[in-house]
Amino acid sequence: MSIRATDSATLAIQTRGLGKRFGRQWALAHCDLQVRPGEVLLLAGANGSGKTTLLRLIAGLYKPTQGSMTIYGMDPDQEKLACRRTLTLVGHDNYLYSQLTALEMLQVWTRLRGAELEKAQAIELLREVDLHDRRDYPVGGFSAGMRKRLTLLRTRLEEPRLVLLDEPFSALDAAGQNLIEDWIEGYRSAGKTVVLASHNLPRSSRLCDRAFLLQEGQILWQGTGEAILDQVGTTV
Amino acid sequence: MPDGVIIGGWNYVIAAYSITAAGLLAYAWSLALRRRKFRTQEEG
Amino acid sequence: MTRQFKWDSGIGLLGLLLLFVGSYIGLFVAPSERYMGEVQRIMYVHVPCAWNAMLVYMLAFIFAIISLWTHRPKWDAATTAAAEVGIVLNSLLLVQGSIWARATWGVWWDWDVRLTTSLIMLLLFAGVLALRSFVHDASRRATWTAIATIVAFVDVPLVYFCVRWWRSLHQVQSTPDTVAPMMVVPLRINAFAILFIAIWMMTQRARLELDRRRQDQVSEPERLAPIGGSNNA
Amino acid sequence: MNLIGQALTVVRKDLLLEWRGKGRLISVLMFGVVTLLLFSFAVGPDSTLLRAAAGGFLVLALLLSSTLGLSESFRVEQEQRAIEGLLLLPVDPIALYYGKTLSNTLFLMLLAPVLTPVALILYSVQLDLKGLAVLLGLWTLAAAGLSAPGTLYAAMTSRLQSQDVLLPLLLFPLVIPVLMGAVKSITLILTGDPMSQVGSWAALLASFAIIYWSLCGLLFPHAIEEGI
Repeated sequence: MSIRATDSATLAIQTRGLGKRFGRQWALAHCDLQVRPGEVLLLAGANGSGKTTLLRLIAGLYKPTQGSMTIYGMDPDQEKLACRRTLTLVGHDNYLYSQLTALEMLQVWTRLRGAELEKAQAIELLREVDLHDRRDYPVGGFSAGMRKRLTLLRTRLEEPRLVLLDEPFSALDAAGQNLIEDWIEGYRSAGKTVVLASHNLPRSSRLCDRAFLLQEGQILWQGTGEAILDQVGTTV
Repeated sequence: MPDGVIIGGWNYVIAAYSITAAGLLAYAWSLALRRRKFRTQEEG
Repeated sequence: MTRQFKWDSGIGLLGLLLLFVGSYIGLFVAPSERYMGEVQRIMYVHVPCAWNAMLVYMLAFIFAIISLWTHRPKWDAATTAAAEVGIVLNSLLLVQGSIWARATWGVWWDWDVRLTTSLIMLLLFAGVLALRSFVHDASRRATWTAIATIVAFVDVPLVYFCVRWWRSLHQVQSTPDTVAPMMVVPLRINAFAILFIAIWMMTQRARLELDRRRQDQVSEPERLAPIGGSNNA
Repeated sequence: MNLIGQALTVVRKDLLLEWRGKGRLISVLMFGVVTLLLFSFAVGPDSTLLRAAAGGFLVLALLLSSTLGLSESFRVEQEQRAIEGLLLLPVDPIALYYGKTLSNTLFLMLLAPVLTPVALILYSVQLDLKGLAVLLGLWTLAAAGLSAPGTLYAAMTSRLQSQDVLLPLLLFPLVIPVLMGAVKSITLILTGDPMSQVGSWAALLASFAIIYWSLCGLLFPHAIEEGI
């Protein structure tokens, strides 16, 4: 599984010595990551091991303390908006306005991406996550799982090439988790890159092409999805 | 003697000068204290 | 480090010396003013404080722009130092102004253009430092301090003209009509004295800020040894 | 063009939120009315004094309500971190700033149709239609001037523990030119303007608004560089 291509333009993500310090604490250090387009990558590790920090750095929500990176050959510092157009992140938060309806949320997000969402398209999307009956209800009344499903639809709007998912399976029921799994499979076959951080190893390990184990902000181990189950069984 | 001339007023002058001196000294003192406190913190 | 320490304490001491000389001339050598009498001697500290407060605020503004541009910790330290020293001089200015008002107009406060503007200026920059104290992340603190400093400084001329219009029916600025040379000398000496003292204070304050910042700069941890064998890429 | 489109989307979203959460708007309006009432108690039932101070009280009511409206407009954004959801999209931060500032300006303008009649009645001031139109124009300039730095500072303080204290502390000294300009000009409208000075005060309000709309638009992208 080793990567020999070091030409950053051919890589979806390349980080060189990436590090992030908060106050006196290094949340991430010495992170060298090379992700090819079309790969599904799993970040595993205990709480506070740096998974979320890494995802937020890639998404451009944090500025690195050390090191550099490229996203599809672009420098996020120089081409911020182009990077944002390329990627999408669904983190722990739901990014919702309680008083808007599900339909309106989708429309706001699409418009800000510079596109227009037909009502029929929006209903089709909402049907995927089983929210089409609720499209005209304010999201403030939604359960945690419903909110999560609505927010995960952000990955399907305008279809970015790089999908970053932080704990996508949390708060979802089995059906919801299966759905996200199907989506990720779909992304892989469409040639998109997916990086997910998850504690749900049985589910995510069978999805991913490669897995990384983080500890104290550093990548300690990398290997295949099957291998990480054995690895985690022996070390964590 | 013309109209509206202020006679005396040395007490105001003294007050103004001493408050200025006290203010500058107090700030200089606080700077020295803060730097010293920081140094002992760093060693400890 | 020790050499640096020498130059700024040198400037500080020079400032102190000049302040003694200037104040001595102002208090005992210069003649008393025809209308203001002895009270006019307050001017020899008041006016230098005013000039230097404005100068130091302007430095804060310039440092803030550089800090926003470069994101270097030293410029953030300089901005903070200048804003804080500006506040000190500004407070002194207000107290002296209040005493002046009491001595000449019989009230502790007068809605005079300069006095009012300097009060508003003090509140503006105190707000900047208040905001700063609430932000924990160092780089965000630097950015936000710079932004607030720029926003505050741009307001100063607006406030000045506004207060002037607001007080449109108000006495002409009283300028002493007989300016003896012995009045100009202490004014100039003290202006430089306060300037040197302000520079000393700013360097001390900036050093403190840099020390604090350095304390946070923990170096990156050692690279941990990878685990596992054959699967490692 | 894209910039304007994005800004208008933000405005549309904010107005929709404001409309859905009418309770918020009504609370801020009530707050303004209550302050107007309280001011009259501070002066006493002397109608000449009240009439002279009417303009000042009206503008103070606007100023005091404005901090409530401004912090509210970012509380909505922070509740479920919706603002981060916007920052993750390819949205120019400048569009975001002008969208928020415009919607805050509109929000403050909405206070005028309620607060002005209340002030006119409580302080027994007469005003003809032309005067009313000029007053609304001045109110708009004041609202624009308040919103520009107000939106910047509301965004910056929106995740700090003591926003309620910090926002007025930063904003009130800063907007003193707006306060003075609006008080003077509106008082002239209410009590007569023999020397036609309203124009120059309006010019002052307009220049404050222009300066801070441009300056804060330049600074806002730096402020949110690492999120808010």
